[in-house]
Parts: sequence; C-alpha cells; structure tokens
Amino acid sequence: MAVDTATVNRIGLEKGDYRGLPTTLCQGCGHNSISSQIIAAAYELSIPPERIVKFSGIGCSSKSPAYFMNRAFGFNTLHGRMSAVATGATVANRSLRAIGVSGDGDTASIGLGQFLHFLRRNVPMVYIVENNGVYGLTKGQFSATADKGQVLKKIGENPFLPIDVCQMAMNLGCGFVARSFAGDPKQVKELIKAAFSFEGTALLDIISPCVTFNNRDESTKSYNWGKEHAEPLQDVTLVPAREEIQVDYDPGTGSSVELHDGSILMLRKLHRDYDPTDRMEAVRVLEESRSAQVLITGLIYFNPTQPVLQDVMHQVETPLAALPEASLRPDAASLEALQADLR
Amino acid sequence: MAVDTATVNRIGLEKGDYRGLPTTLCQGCGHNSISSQIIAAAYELSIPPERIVKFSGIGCSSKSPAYFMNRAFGFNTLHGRMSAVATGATVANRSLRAIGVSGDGDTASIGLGQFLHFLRRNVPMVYIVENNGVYGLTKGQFSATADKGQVLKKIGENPFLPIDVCQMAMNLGCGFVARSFAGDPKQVKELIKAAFSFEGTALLDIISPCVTFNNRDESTKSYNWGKEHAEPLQDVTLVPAREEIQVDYDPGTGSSVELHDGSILMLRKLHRDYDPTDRMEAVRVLEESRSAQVLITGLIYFNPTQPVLQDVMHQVETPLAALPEASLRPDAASLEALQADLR
Amino acid sequence: MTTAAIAPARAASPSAEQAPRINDFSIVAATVNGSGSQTANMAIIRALFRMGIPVSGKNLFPSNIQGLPTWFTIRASADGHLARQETAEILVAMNPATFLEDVKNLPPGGVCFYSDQFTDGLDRSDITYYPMPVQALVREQEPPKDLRDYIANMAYVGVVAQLLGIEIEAIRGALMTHFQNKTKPVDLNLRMVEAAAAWAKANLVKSDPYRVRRDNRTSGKILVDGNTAAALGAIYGGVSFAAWYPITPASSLAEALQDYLPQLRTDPATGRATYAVIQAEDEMAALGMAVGAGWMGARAMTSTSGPGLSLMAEFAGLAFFAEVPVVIWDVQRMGPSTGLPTRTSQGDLMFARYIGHGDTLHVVLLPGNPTECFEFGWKAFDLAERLQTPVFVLSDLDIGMNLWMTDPLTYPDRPMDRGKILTADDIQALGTYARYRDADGDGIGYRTLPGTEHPMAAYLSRGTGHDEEARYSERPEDWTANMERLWRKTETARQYVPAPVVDRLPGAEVGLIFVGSVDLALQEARHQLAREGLATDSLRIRAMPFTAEVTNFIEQHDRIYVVEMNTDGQLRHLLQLEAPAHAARIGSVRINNGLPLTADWVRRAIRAEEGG
Amino acid sequence: MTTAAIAPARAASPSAEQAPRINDFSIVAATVNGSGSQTANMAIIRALFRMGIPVSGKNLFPSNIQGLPTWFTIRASADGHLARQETAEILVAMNPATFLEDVKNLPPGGVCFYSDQFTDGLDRSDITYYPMPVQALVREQEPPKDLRDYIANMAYVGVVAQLLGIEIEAIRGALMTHFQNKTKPVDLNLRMVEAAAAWAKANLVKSDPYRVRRDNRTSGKILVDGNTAAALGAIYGGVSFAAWYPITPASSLAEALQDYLPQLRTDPATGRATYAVIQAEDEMAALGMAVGAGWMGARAMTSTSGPGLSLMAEFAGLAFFAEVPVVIWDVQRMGPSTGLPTRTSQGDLMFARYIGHGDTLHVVLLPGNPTECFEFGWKAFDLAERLQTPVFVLSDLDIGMNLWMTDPLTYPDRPMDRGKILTADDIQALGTYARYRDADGDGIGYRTLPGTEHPMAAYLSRGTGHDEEARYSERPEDWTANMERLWRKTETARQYVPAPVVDRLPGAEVGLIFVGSVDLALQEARHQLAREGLATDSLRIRAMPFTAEVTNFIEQHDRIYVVEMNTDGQLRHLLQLEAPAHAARIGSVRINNGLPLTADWVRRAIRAEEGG
Ligand SMILES: Cc1ncc(C[n+]2csc(CCOP(=O)(O)OP(=O)(O)O)c2C)c(N)n1
Ligand SMILES: Cc1ncc(C[n+]2csc(CCOP(=O)(O)OP(=O)(O)O)c2C)c(N)n1
Ligand code: SF4
Ligand code: SF4
Ligand SMILES: [Mg+2]
Ligand SMILES: [Mg+2]
Repeated sequence: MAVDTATVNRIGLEKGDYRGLPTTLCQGCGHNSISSQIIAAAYELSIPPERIVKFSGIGCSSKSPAYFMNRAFGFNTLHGRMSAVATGATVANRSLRAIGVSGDGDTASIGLGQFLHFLRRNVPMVYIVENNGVYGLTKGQFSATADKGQVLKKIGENPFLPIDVCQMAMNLGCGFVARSFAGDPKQVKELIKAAFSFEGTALLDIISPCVTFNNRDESTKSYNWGKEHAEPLQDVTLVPAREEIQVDYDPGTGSSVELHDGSILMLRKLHRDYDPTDRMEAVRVLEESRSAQVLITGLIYFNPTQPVLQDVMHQVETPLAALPEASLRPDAASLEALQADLR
Repeated sequence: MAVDTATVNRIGLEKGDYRGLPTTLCQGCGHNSISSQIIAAAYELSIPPERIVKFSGIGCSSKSPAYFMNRAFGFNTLHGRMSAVATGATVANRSLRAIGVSGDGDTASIGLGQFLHFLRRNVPMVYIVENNGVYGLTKGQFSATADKGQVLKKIGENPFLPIDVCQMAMNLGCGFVARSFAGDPKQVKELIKAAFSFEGTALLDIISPCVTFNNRDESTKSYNWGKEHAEPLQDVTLVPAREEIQVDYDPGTGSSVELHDGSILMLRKLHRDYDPTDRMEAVRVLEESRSAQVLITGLIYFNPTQPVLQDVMHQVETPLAALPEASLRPDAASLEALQADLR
Repeated sequence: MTTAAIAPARAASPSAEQAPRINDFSIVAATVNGSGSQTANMAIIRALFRMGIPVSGKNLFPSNIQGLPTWFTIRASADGHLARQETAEILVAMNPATFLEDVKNLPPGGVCFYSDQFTDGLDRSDITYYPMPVQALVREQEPPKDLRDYIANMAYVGVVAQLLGIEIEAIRGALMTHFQNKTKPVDLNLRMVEAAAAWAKANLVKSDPYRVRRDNRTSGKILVDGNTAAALGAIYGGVSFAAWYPITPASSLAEALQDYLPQLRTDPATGRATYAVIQAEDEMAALGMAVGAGWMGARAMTSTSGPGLSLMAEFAGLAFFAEVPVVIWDVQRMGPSTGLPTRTSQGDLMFARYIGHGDTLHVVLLPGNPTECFEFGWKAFDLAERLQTPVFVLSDLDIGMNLWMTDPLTYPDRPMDRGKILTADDIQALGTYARYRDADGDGIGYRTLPGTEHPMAAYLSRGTGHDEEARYSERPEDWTANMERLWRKTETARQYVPAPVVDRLPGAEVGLIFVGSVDLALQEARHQLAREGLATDSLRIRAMPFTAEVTNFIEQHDRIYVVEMNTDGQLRHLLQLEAPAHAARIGSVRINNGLPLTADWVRRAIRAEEGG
Repeated sequence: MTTAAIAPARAASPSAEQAPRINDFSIVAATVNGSGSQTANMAIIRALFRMGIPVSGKNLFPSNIQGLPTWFTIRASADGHLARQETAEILVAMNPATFLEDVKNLPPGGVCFYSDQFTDGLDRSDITYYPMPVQALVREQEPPKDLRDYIANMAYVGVVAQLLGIEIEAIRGALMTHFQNKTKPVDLNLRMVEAAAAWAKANLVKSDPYRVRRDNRTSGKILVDGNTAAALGAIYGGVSFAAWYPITPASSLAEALQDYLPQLRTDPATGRATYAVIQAEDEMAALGMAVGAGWMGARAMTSTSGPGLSLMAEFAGLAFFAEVPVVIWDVQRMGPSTGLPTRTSQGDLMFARYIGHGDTLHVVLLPGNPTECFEFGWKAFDLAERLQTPVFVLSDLDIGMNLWMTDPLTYPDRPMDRGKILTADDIQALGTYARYRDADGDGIGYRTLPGTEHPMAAYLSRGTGHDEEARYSERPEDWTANMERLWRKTETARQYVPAPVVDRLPGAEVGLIFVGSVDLALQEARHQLAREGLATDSLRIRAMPFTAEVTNFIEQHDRIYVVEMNTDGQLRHLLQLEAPAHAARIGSVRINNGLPLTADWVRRAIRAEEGG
C-alpha cells in the first residue's frame, strides 16, 4: 500500500490515528481545543501513540484523555490524585512518554499537595493544567485559581487570592514552566511539542475557558479576557532534532533552548528581552503578571539540568514492568545465605 | 491574698500557670526549648491561658501542646491535618487566640496541601513549624524540608530539594512570615509575642534540631550549623500595646511595625537594611538564603492589611459556638413562609 | 407563514376508543442536557401538583454538562403511588439522538409527542403520535438568542398541557414560583406555552386516553427535593458551621444552605452571619473543619457522596474516638470508586457504619423521603451532641435531587439538645473534672467547651489512647476501659435514634425490611401484592444501631426479605449481625442498576422468592 | 577500687532449695527507651537460641523516642511455647522510674537483678535479689562517651548470663551477628559482658532455681521478625515497586526492603536497581503510586498501619473497581484513630475487607508468623495479578516487630503467576480486545500492559462505570453486568487463597477459630486445656474470602469460639456472615488491651465459656 506522504507523518501514521472518541464536553470548551493540539503535537512529532501514556484526575478536563489518542493507554484516576498514579506508572515504565491532563480544581484545590510533591520529584511528564478558574463538572463552583473578586452566578464573589501554579512550580524547582491560552492554538501546540521533548516535569498552565460557567468578559479565564490581555513572551516554534533549523534570527531578535532529545525550541523575541533560563527573572515576571493583571504566556522558565526521578533512583533503563522473572526473583542460594544470619 | 508582682504577670498569674505536663521528648530536643518560649510569651503578654486554644498534628513536635499551658484547651489532631481542624475551630470561636504547633513532616510532607489552603484563607493563628528536617517520632526518615544531599543514618542521602515553607507562605499571600532558630530563645519568644498580636495567619518556621536523628554538624537543621550560620535580619523586641516604648532607635538603626492589637514590634537593624513590608525584597532574601546556605532569621515579611477568614465571611463577633438557641433556630413562622413556595 | 400552516394536524392513533386514563400515567421528556428543559419539566410537575394531582419527578441525567441524553420522568398518580415506573406511557421526544430508542420503549397504546423535525421512527401503529412544530413556534416568539433553547422547551409544555388538559393558569402559577415572581421571565415563557397550546388546540385532534382532571389529593403536601429539605432541617437545627466540597449528588445540599442561610440566619442587629459555610479544598479538609468546629461547640456538619466519604475515613475515626459531635451527610451515588456520579444507590451502608480503621461503629440515620431529610437534618445535631459522636445521615440521589411530593416540613417539637456540657460554674461546684469519666453509666462523659473560663476546664483532645482526663496513656487498663465505655455509648445510642416505621396488613406472614428511597416502590408493590393475595408487613429502618423493633419484627415473620439497592446485600448483612439467631432465614432481594426502584421489580422479585 | 570492692556479694533468697527450672522462664528487662538496650536483649535472645533453647522476644515500648519505660520480655521454653506470659519470673531492673512497680509484679519465687543504685523496693522476702554494679562496671571499661549507655546495658547481659548459665561464646556469636561481624563493636561489648560475668562469678551466690542448659530444639529454625520476613517475601516475589510512608509498626517493613534490595536486586550488568522504592508524601500517595505501577505491570506494593489504611480508602476502591493488581500490607496497631502506635491489635479485619464506599469486597491474607509473612509476601503478588485486584495482607505489631522463632523461609515452589496478560501477538491473533470481557467465566478479564505495541491493545482505565471495552457507560445493564462479574471474581478468589491450618485433638467438641498472632497463645492454651481434660480443635484462617474448610469446621463442632484481639469481635462478625446458619452459636472470646495474647488468658476465657 502506497503511503500518501502528504497526510501521514514520519512514521506513516495519519492524524486520524491520534484521534480519540468524540468529545462529550460542551461545544466551545477550551479543553477541546487543547485536545486537538495534543493530537497535532503528537502527530507532528511522529510519536507512536502506543509509546504514549495518558493520565488525568476527575473533572471535565480530566475526561479529555478519552478524546485524544485512542491508541495510547491511559488512566483516568481519582479527583486530585493523578500525580501519585502517574509517578508510580512512569517509574514502572520509563520508556513511555507521559502526558497528564488535569483541571485547576483537580490540581490546585484537592490535588495541591500531590501536585507539589510530584514537581519536587521531577517526574518526567507533560503536566497540563486546563485552567478555567472553576469546577466545570460539578457545575460552577470556584476553584483555587479563581481570581479574587471574581463573581460566579451560583456562588457569588470569591474572596481569596488565586493560586498560581506556575509560581508554585518555580518554588518546587520545576525545570519547564510555561503558560498558554487555549485561544492561541499555535502556541499551545508548540509548547506541548517542546514539553514532550523535555526530560522532567514540564508544566503547562493553559487558560482554558469554561464557556458554560466562567466565560464572562471580566473573568481572567474567559476567551475575551484572554484575547485582550494575552502577552506572549516569545513566539515559540519547536524544531525537532532531526530537522534542519530553518529559522535563523537576527542577533537580538530571538534565542533558543535545546531540549533533551536534541530538538530546539526557537524563541522569537516579541515585545521585550526575556531569558527563560534566568530564575529570578522568571519569578519576577510571574509576580508582575499577577499584579499587573496581564496574561503572560510562553516559556517562562527553563532548566534542563535536573535529573529525573528514575535517574535519582538509579533505575535500570528497562521498564521495571518488563523485567523477566530471572531479574525479579533472586536465586534460592541467596535466600539460604541470608538466612544464615537468622540462625 | 497579696500578689507578689515580681512573680506574676499583669493578670496576676504566675509563670507556673502557663506550664504543661512534663515533656516526654528527648533531652535537648529543640521542640522543648520552643515550648518554653511559648510559655514565656503568653505569660509575658498576660494572655489568660483559658483564652488560648492549642492545635497540633502528629509527631514529636505535635506532642508539645501537652507540655505547655495545661489550662488552655487543645486538640492534638491527625498527622498533617491540623490546618483543617484549626480552621473549623477558630471559625467556630473567633474570640480565642489560637496557636498551632506542627512539624516539618506534618506541614510540608503529608500536610502540604492543607497548610497552603490554610494560608490562603488567612485563618488567624500562630502557626509554628518546628522544623528539624526529619521525622522524629517515626525514628529518622527524611521530611520534605530535608536538604538535598543530606545524609541520615538509616535512610541514606536525600536527593530532593527542600520545601521552603516561608517561600510557600509568601506565595499564598501570608501577611506574617518569620523564621527563627530554637537556639536563639530570645528571638523565638519575641516573634511568638508578635505573632500572638497579629490578626491573621502568622507563620513561624523555627529550625528546631532533632538531637537524636538529625543533629550532625553538616545538617542545616543542627544546633551547630544553626549557631554558625544564623543571620538575624533584625534584633526584634515586642512592645505590648499598653507599655510605653522604651527603645528608640537613632535614625537608620532600626524601624518598627505596628500589630493589630496596637503593640509595636521594634526591629533593630543588624548587618543590613531590611524592610519586611517589601514583598519583592522578602522573596529575594528567601531565594538568597536558600542559594547561599545561610539561615536568615527574623521577621521576613509583614503585611497587616488582609482581612481574616471570619471577616471575609462576615461572621458575627460572638463565637458561633456560643450563640443561643434563639439565634440559631429561626422561628416557626419563617418555616411556614418558605414552604409556601413548595406547595 | 403561521405555524398552523407549516404543521398540519396529524395524529395517527391506534384505537381512539380506549377507556380514559385520568391522573394516572408517566410522561418522559427526552432531551439533551444543558438545553434548559428543567424549567419546562418543573412547570408541568408544579402545575399538576397544584391541580391536586399527586406527582413526582425523576431526572435521569448524565455525568456531563451539555450535549448528552437526559430523561425526565413525571409520574401522576391519583392513588399517590409515586415511584418510578418501568415504562412511561407518554413520551415527549426532543432529542434526535435517542428518538428511535425512546419510541421503541413506549408501551402499546402509548403516546409520542415529537419535535416535527424528526422524520424516522414514526411508524409504530400501536401508539399515538403528535407532532410539535417547535422550531417554528420559537421563531414566531422571537425570544432573546441566549434564551432560545429554554423557550423551545416551553413549546412542549404548551402542547402537552393542551392535549392532557393541564390548566394554563396552573402553569403560570408554577412559573411564578420557579422565577420567584419575576414577571418578565414568567411572561416570556408563558407566551410560548400559550402559543403552543393554541397551536395544538387548532391543529391536533386528541386521540389518546390520557387526561388530567383537577383533584384534591395534594393538599397539605409539598413538593421538594431531599437536599433542600436536608439543608432546611440543618438550619432549623441550628447549624452554625458547614464545610463541604462539591460533588454530585450532594452539592445541592450545601448550595441550599448557602441559599437559605442569609435570609434565615443573619443577625438582625449587626447584619452579620450567625453561621459559616466554607467550601473546603477537599472532603478530608471539609470533615476536619467540621470536627474542629464541633469540638469548639458549634453545630457542625459536612455533606458529601461516596468518593468524599472514602476520604473522610481518618477523620471519622478521630471524631469517633475523640468523641466530637459532627454531622456527616452522605447523599449516596453509585460506587465503588467514582462509579456513576448521577445514578442512585444504597451502597454505602456497610462502609458508613464501620468507617475508620480499628473498632469504630457509627450512628447512622436513614431518611426515606425529603420530610425526613428535614427531620433528621435537625435531629442529627441533637443526637451528635447528646452522644458526642459523629452522626452519619445517608440519603441518596433519588431522595436528594429528585422532586418528591411529601408531607410538610414540621418545625422541631422540642428545644435543642446540646448534650452533656459543663460550664465554669458547674466545674467550680464539682471541684473536679475528667472529660472521659462515665459518671452516668451511659458511656457518655461531660464535655467542656474551649474558652470555658475555669482553670480546671481545659483538656487536650486527641486520637491517641488516653485516660479519663484525656491524658495520653498506654496502660492496657485505660485502653480497655475506654473502649468498653465507647461500646456502652453505642448501646446507649439505641434509645435515642428514630424507631423504624412499621406497616402491617392482616394475616401477613412475609415481612419486608428496607431503608430509604426503596419506600415508594416497596409500598406500591405491597399494594399490588396484597391485591394479588399476598399480604406483607413492612418495616422501614431509620437508623443504626438498630432498635428492638427490628429483631421483634424479624421474629414475628415466617419469611423475611431485605429489599435494597446495592450489589452485596449490605443491609441484609447488617441485620444478620444484629439478629444472628435468624441470620440464615433473612432473605435478600436486591438490585443495583442506578435507577430509582420500581414497584414492578419489587413485586416480581418477591413473587419469585415466594415461588410465583 | 575494683568493682568487687564496691559491690559486696548480696543475694537475699527466699528458699534456696527450690527445684531447678531449666530452659523454662521469662526474663523481663525493664529499661528506659532510647537507652540502647536493644543490643543487650538481642544478645541474650540469640545466645539462648544458639544454645538450642526455643526463645522469643517481645518488646513493650512507648510511642516515644527517649526517656519512657520499656519492657522487653524474653521467654525461653523447652516445650517451644513462645507466647507472652502474664508474669515474668526474672526481672532485670534498669529503670528507676518503674522499679517499685516492676518488683511488685514479680511472682513469688521470682528473681530480681537490679542496678545497685536503687535503694527502695528491696524488701520482698519471697524473691531473690541480685545487685548489679552497673555504673562501676562502666567506669572500669571506660567506653567512648557516646556509647556509655549501650555498654551499660551489656553489664546486665554479663551478670544474667553468669547466673543463668548462658554461654559467653554464644553471646559472642550473637554479637557477631548483630554487628555484622565487625569486631570492634563486638569486642567493646563483649569486654563488658565478660567483666560483668566475672564480677558476678566472684561476688554473687546463685540462689534461685532458673537455669539454662544447652539443648537441640532450635535446629532448623530461624529467629526473625515478621516485617523483615515480609520484605524478603516481597523481594523473592519479585517486587519491583514499593511506595510507603513511615508509620509504626510498619516502617521496618519498607526499611527492610531498602536494606535488602540493593544486595539482592542490583542489575549485575549495569549496577542499577531493578526496583524502585519511594517514600511518598503520605499513604494516599503511596497507594496511588503503587496503583500506577501495578497498572503498568510492575509488582507493586505499599505497607502501612491503621491511620494510613484509612487514608487509602479511596484508592483501594479505585484499584478494586479498575482491577489493578497491588499488594497492601497493614501491620496492625491499636486503633481507632492514632490510637496506640506501639501496641498490637487485630482491629482492621472488617475495615480492610470492605474498605471503600460502594460495594467493595477485598481479598485479605492473614499470616500467623514471620514464616508466613515471607510466604504471603510473594504469594500476594501472584494472587493480585491472578485476580487483578488489590490484595491486603494483615499482619500486626506482634508479628511484625517482635522476634519470633519460626520455620525457615522457603524459596517459592513455583514460577511467578503473572495472571492473564495479552501481548501484541495475542491481540493480533485474536483480532479483537475488550479489557473487561469475562471470556473464561471466572470473572477475570485479560489485561494488556501499557506499551503493548498493537493499535487495539490500549484502553483507558477508570473508576467510573464502563462497558467491557472500558469505555465510559451509564447504561444500567453495563453497570449491573460489571458488578456481577466482580462478584464472580471474588468468588473465584476462594480457590486461590491459602487454606486454613487445622489442628485436631481426639474427641474435641469445641472448635477454636482465629487468625494471625493469636496462634502462639492459643496453641499453648490448647495444650493446657487438653491436660485439664478439655480437648479442642483449632482452625487458623489465613485468608478472606473464606474457603470451604471454614464452614465445614463450624458445622463439625458443637461449640465454636472465635478468639480475637479486638473490641467488636470482628472476625466473629465476618464468620457469622459466612455461615449464617450457624451465626447464633458462633461464640466470641476477645481481648483488646494492646498486649500480645497469653495462653493463660485464652485458657481462662475458654474455661469461663465452657462453664469452668
Ligand atoms: C473525591 C471527590 N470529590 C469530589 C468529586 C466531584 N468532582 C468531580 S470533578 C470536580 C471538579 C473539577 O474541577 P476541575 O478540576 O477544575 O475540572 P473542570 O471540570 O473545571 O475541567 C469535582 C469537585 C469527585 N469526583 N471526587
Ligand atoms: C496518617 C499517618 N501516617 C503516618 C503516621 C506516623 N507518623 C507519626 S509522626 C510522623 C512524622 C512526624 O514528623 P514531623 O512532623 O517532622 O515531626 P517531628 O517528630 O520531627 O517533630 C509520622 C510519619 C501517622 N501518625 N499518621
Ligand atoms: S462545563 Fe465548562 S469545563 Fe465543562 S465541558 Fe462545559 S465548558 Fe468545558
Ligand atoms: S526524636 Fe528528635 S524530634 Fe523527637 S523528641 Fe527526640 S530530639 Fe525531639
Ligand atoms: Mg476547572
Ligand atoms: Mg520533623
């Protein structure tokens, strides 16, 4: 069978091979647009779907692994507990590429503790927070990322400061911290591609409007607010390892960072100079974005030097889950030997 | 009965009236020295012990509420769950002054999520983390505040970055962030006094060496390390509301902040200028302290403007727990009236 | 172009000469969720209710926000039987995705109102079809764009009202209630109802036997869902602290608290709240907060469903052991695990009774309808404070979220019971205090509340072993004595919990035992069985620990069946432990498919056990 | 000044002419915790063991790190009865705080070795006192300052060894084992032992009847604690993932994993680990991680105790419902709540069996000694993977942390059972795949492991309702069918779990049923009862679901008593549910005071039930 190279990727798969079941989310939900970009990113990177493993918690956002990559295994876990399951699973099989999709309630309310410990361990996974400031699936209560003063129909006004998951990630030493907006599909896709190429936890905080419960213009999680206040730090493009770099910036107009698999993330300068490898700068930009109420997007912080959990634990490269009995069960003589001490 | 004013405080109580049961912690444990300073602070502030309520989680540190202020009620709750219980209790009775004592395992490992949500709600309580970088009560495993590279006899080397509870508190908008060292009893005491006078969550991260499991000189949680690396930001002294201010600094040698009850915390300048009301400065000093491996102590951040949870919820001043039946149960007519809608 | 022109009268009818069926049928509205059909369905239900016709509404909805099939069943029953029925005679078909299936489910002689855009599935000759020109009617009304979907649903209200004989005035009243007397939305909706009714009158020929007729069988009753009733019960029980975390089907309980508290419990002098409601970060924290508040002396509660209950295990054990009064509502949904969030079940009986490691044994209340949700709403606080222990109240999705015709909510008939509390004066008089001393022999010690201004009043509450004065103790005698006292206390509980509801028929040899929402279907089934010659007695348990009536009832009956809605027969298990002498002959009849029970199923199941 | 000079020989003895008691007594060492007496006690135990004398060690320690009383009891028993005894005949008194009380507890004829600094409590005329000049001996040895306390304890080893006749060579061997053949600490400690023994020889006159004599009753046995054995069992079961959170008395299980894994499971080629052990941030995360790893195909486990178990409820339900193999060790301590962390109990039987909301029902293994901890350590993985479900293993503090003389750990007698797993080739051959289809009728579907490279291999695991292909489904039939399959699976489990251990005596009409660490005391009590003329049979249950033997055993006996260590009679309850026909006559004998059971108590309790 001749393969039409126009509609297949490097490994001969069509985009359809990355599809999931039809979505059951609301029409226009930001989460659907992110699912599309996950599909596009994996397709364009030519990752075999069988080599990907998907995770989520519980929520509208957490349903989405059903709606992308049917051919990838996945675990739709418990509310707020994706982190633990993903930790165990990726440790048990370090050969698969992991992507987790969670909500702001799932990650920043009930799941905050696990999320932070996950970051602290640098578990290699693309961790997407589909951030809409609200609990979609339970019909519109505030999550912990809701803005102070935000009003929801059912609940009234939120009196508490929002939790900034990117700031949290900075504190916990995360080496890939990015923010994006579901209304900017190109940026979402390129950042996901970069995240897939990063070895370690890659956090993507994606503002993903809930059209049903939190899309009023004054909400910082709405489409209109996002469109008006989004300020990309850079124009991002991932150049996979094996492709030649086509873009070349004039001095001062862009920079790039190299990811673990050799791909290059090109960062074209927009309004200002920004060095995502400067930690204090990243901390500052997040503080600023918060106080100035702008939606700063793009790659906020990048530090590829930290070892992933599996290396910290000196694990074999072979998936633990794939070790044969001969590797798993020591021989009988060893048991006799150690029992000598017990006699 | 004539009261000997030399040995009693303003409300006529002796220091003994603030005592607890004899400690069962190890001799030399930092937690014991903090208990003494809690006793001294409450005694010197002349707070009636019956107007104080104590909380803790589970751990050696969390045992200590048994060892101070027998005459104060207290709740030794569950491991990592002091925050929730204290939230409910202080909301139910806003007239009592609350002090919570937790460990680093209790707060930063199992309790991290609740701790952060507690801070976010600005629950009025003195929150002390007796930070020894180790699980004392379960005999010496790493907690999440253990230094990277730290070695413990039983467990080996810790490969993860420590969680800095002060940085966390900054992120969550806490208005009173302080760090101290059990080896500096005067500072501990004055900061506890200031914290008692603050309306809102007052976080005290007190390095409190575990002499049994984590007191080797190279541990940043040991007595010797603390003594060698402690760098107080200021020399702190609390002047209660009703006392005249005796200390008066020459211009440039000190400053002060006013607490909610009118007391003044005097901050005598030591090595450098430091303004604890400057948020970015506080964030910077914490980053610096972390990378330079010095133990910066004192009042790190101060912001008295945020309303406490009870005010956010527009609660009556009367303790909810003390409301009479007439306030609690609406009258029969109201029930009839609202049932009209259901007919 | 008028709607009359585009939608010619067309009513294929199998047999026009059927005997009329007055006030006795079910209507199922098949819609898409998120399309706003709730207002329409509520209007029909309330209108029927106000016409004096017993009615219930059961919503079968997906765990999803928008776009999936939803079925709302309205049952009218002159006899007052208001359980779900296995088939509805009347279909209001608004969802193209399920239309063929929905039509197939109609019984012979059934009626199908359908949106006239559907073109397939119109070929059953044994049912009556009525088309509804929904889109055309909407276009004519020109409602605001964002309200189109809502208004569209009012079209079926009008057509159905016209054909069944529901009074437009009753619908107006229903809408007035729904929109809290705001005339603008009422008018907007009513205009559509009237237009649709007028269209139907002009264009459709009534050719089915179903009709409503004004009656007087709802007077003195109310229409309410259990979660609202539970919230009101808590409020009239003096709740002063509630912490919760959103979860279906419990959210609406806490949300009802938030709705009603401001009007009922604002301090007139200061305008401030005499309560606090906190949306916690999860259920563990929610119960933890409630435990803190209950310990302080507030009337404290939380409300959740299965997954949240699992998260509460550790705090439940602490509250039991430290003896903290707190009320925990579990509005049961289908488990294990996340299960089916929008389906009903009675699957948490065992778990709630024993939740927590070690020897825990909890008091559990089991309301059977919204009226009891109200009653147990306030009584639970009295019990919790009297017994100084967590009290679980197990409702379910059917009771909690569906609309029940039920007895009015009765104002508490007694002052609050705050249990055994010592004040500073009491302690001064006694000269001594020990928190966990069993002075009265009922296993219940005397509490002091934090803030009690007496040097001897304080104690340190804890989940660790302790002596009578709450001091940490590892002494075997202290532990044993304390556990024995707790055991006495759970025995004491028997005399305080609500007794079962027993209903007897002459000559009955069969006894049926059950809890909660099984009631509706079971009582209807008993009527059917009695008509068929099988007399049964019934006992509805309303609390654990069980009271003496339960064992007596078992002893009095030759055959006992426990009817319940879970897979493992949990209530049966609990009864077997209660009455070991009869354990082997306690029969089990159970189903666990997520749907409210039907009388037909119960009848068939009992028949099968009884050998036909 | 020599020690001989400062401590004059002094041995007040009540009756020097008592008959000798050889190899049959208990010694209790009363010390302060944190003072390093563990080495001393271990030396005595190991020495006795190597002299061929059956021995056990039970540590009664506080939940505290330093400064509170600790009692370590060593029992030597020629007959091999190694349960705790209610009184120890020999006291080694090192703790001034408890000395008076400790002396009071000695039986008449008992022996008291005491640190010669104590001056009170030396006035009982019915016991033998031996002073020990501990401080003086320490001063003479001049040990490094930080080791003083440890070395001080070796003084009593020497004195006791001398007076009882424990061979110094055996003590040296014991120390060699303890210090892993490092001669420096061995010499340091042994010097003190020898000095103390020499002092005793020179200064004390033996005037009590207790003596040890070399025997050969320990050959083929080992001395080990259950947690170490469990960890080894897991390792030989091929554990590749463990996540845990520190908690007494379970910590030493995970710590033993961390100790042994590097030597046993480092890949020789790369020097890297073929396993991962993670200290999680809490127990919820620990089980969550293990579930993730188990789902991936690793042999995954966690280990905890009561409070941690409570935190695992939600994940336990998920693992049950999503059918993920995972092993959960619960080393039981005293609950409810934080309870008594250093006291033993069998209080989690009910909770573990049913943990999780909704209809959950778990497989539970119940080891009775360290040998079985090893055996169930590896079998649990086989079971979990065969049944695709969480398997709980309930040990307790007594088994887990105390030193048992037990049968050697037996290497697994069969290859690992990885259960039903389909590879890419299998799927290719089948041409179809449905994760939850019950192809074999045993309720167990076929798993694929993530990474299986076939386009049809993948599925989305979930805790929500699903169809056979793991797709979300709310259809009542899908739910019901799935729950029925799960029920079938729990029935299937009966044929895989370990059978009970039955022991019969001729003519026994009384049957005793129990689990776990009750074994030692119960078997000893049966001997006593038999001697007194009451023959009993015993059945030690080793798993839930119960196997057919259990009901048979109940049927075969006129009188049945369930002997257990909890307040509510949990095992009895579970048996009543298993055998409802016999529920009323299943008697209960229970105690829950935190201490390992004694034969005397069991004998008395059975006697009381049997009417004297
Ligand atoms: C333990 C538990 N508590 C509560 C719920 C109910 N619940 C389901 S989704 C959800 C919130 C989801 O919010 P978020 O993570 O922001 O996702 P979104 O729906 O907004 O995408 C909640 C509270 C649950 N499933 N489990
Ligand atoms: C749910 C639960 N898990 C584990 C434990 C066991 N545990 C008791 S204290 C403790 C750690 C205490 O560490 P930290 O809070 O740092 O206090 P420290 O003893 O060091 O003062 C642990 C793990 C417990 N009591 N409850
Ligand atoms: S409710 Fe909100 S979050 Fe959920 S699917 Fe709809 S738009 Fe998306
Ligand atoms: S073990 Fe450590 S933390 Fe615990 S009491 Fe001793 S010194 Fe303090
Ligand atoms: Mg959300
Ligand atoms: Mg600590």
